[in-house]
Amino acid sequence: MELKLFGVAKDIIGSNKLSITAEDFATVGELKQWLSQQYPKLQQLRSVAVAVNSEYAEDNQSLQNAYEIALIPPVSGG
Amino acid sequence: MELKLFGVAKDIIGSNKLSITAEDFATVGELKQWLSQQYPKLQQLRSVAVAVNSEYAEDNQSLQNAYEIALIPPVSGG
Amino acid sequence: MLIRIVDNINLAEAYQYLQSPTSGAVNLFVGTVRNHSHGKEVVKLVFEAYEVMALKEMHKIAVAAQEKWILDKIVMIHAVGEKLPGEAVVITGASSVHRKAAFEACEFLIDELKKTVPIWKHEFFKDNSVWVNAHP
Amino acid sequence: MLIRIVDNINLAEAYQYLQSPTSGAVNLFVGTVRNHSHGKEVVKLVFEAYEVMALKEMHKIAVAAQEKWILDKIVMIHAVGEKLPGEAVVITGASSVHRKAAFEACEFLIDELKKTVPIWKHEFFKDNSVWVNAHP
Repeated sequence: MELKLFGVAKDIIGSNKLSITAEDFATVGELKQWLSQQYPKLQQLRSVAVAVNSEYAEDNQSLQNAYEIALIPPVSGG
Repeated sequence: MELKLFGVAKDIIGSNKLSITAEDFATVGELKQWLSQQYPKLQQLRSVAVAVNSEYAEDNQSLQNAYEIALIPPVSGG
Repeated sequence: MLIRIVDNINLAEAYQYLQSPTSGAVNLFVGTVRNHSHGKEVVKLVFEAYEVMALKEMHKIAVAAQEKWILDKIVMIHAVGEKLPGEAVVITGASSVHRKAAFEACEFLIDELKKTVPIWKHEFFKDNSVWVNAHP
Repeated sequence: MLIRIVDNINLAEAYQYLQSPTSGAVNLFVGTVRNHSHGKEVVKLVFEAYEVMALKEMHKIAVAAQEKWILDKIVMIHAVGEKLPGEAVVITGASSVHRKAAFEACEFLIDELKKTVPIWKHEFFKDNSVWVNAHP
């Protein structure tokens, strides 16, 4: 499955997407933990959220039924 | 001298101007008093102000040096 | 500041004037003719202005806004003559570095305009007409 | 409601949508590119959106505004891509019978948009660039 990357997260990880195996992670929180270990610069951000199926997801949310996952660094629209 | 009339005051007095002799009135207040006697319907308005030289004038203001006088019924722009 | 009494409101002109590379925020208020007032169908409005004084009073309001907020530019434009439901009758607007000042100033401009600027609204219904606000 | 991610902001289109004969008030906010930020000269901004999610989040904000105020229409339009100083990047707007609701709703729309909508601003100076807000 593809993890969509935007903004500064795209720069840190060096691509606009990352292949992940959703089954490797029970929850959103586990995915976030793994990402911040793989890409320590993510820890320097003001915040990192995950969107599952294009909705903000809580850390305890499952990744089962996820068909679209995205990493959401601090937004700065407007 | 010409007293300029607008809005409902124009309708009450029946013209868009009225000839007055500014010297007959020591102050704005005296002019207002005379007008409300001549045109009692003016008394039914929410307010009536006078502008001297296109500035709002207080009742105690003199009409000497007035080159333009207007009656200002309640405004309703916007 | 752009302060005008016009026959027809032009939103694009107001925005062009307000927009500037030093501003990050533009707020625009447009007052339009409603098709209903006090439960009755409005056919048209006719606006009349004591133009020389209205421009002076609008100028005073704009200066007061500049004293209260740090603004780039200010617009106050009021239409006169006959206006039909849906048509624009007034624009106020302000531009500033940050948005809070633009919002607050724009609202101040229209609030004050309604209080002091010598412009009168004649509201026409199917069977009668009234000078708005004239009577208590 | 008119909710869009676009390449170029069109103020006239936003106003046309908001204006209606049942409304007496239209408030429009336009966010524009400033030529300075943090004391440095801004060369350009580049906006990036997670479009499907951004539209959903804008829709939620518009619905929340409709629950808080009685509004006729709501507009939220955000641009993506490269924008130069002076250019418009976002419009929010609301129309209502009376002006207070239009002002309050329009400000709510832009305040909330900045908090939750997944859009990112890449600010380019002469010698470097930053993703706005990214770091504490």
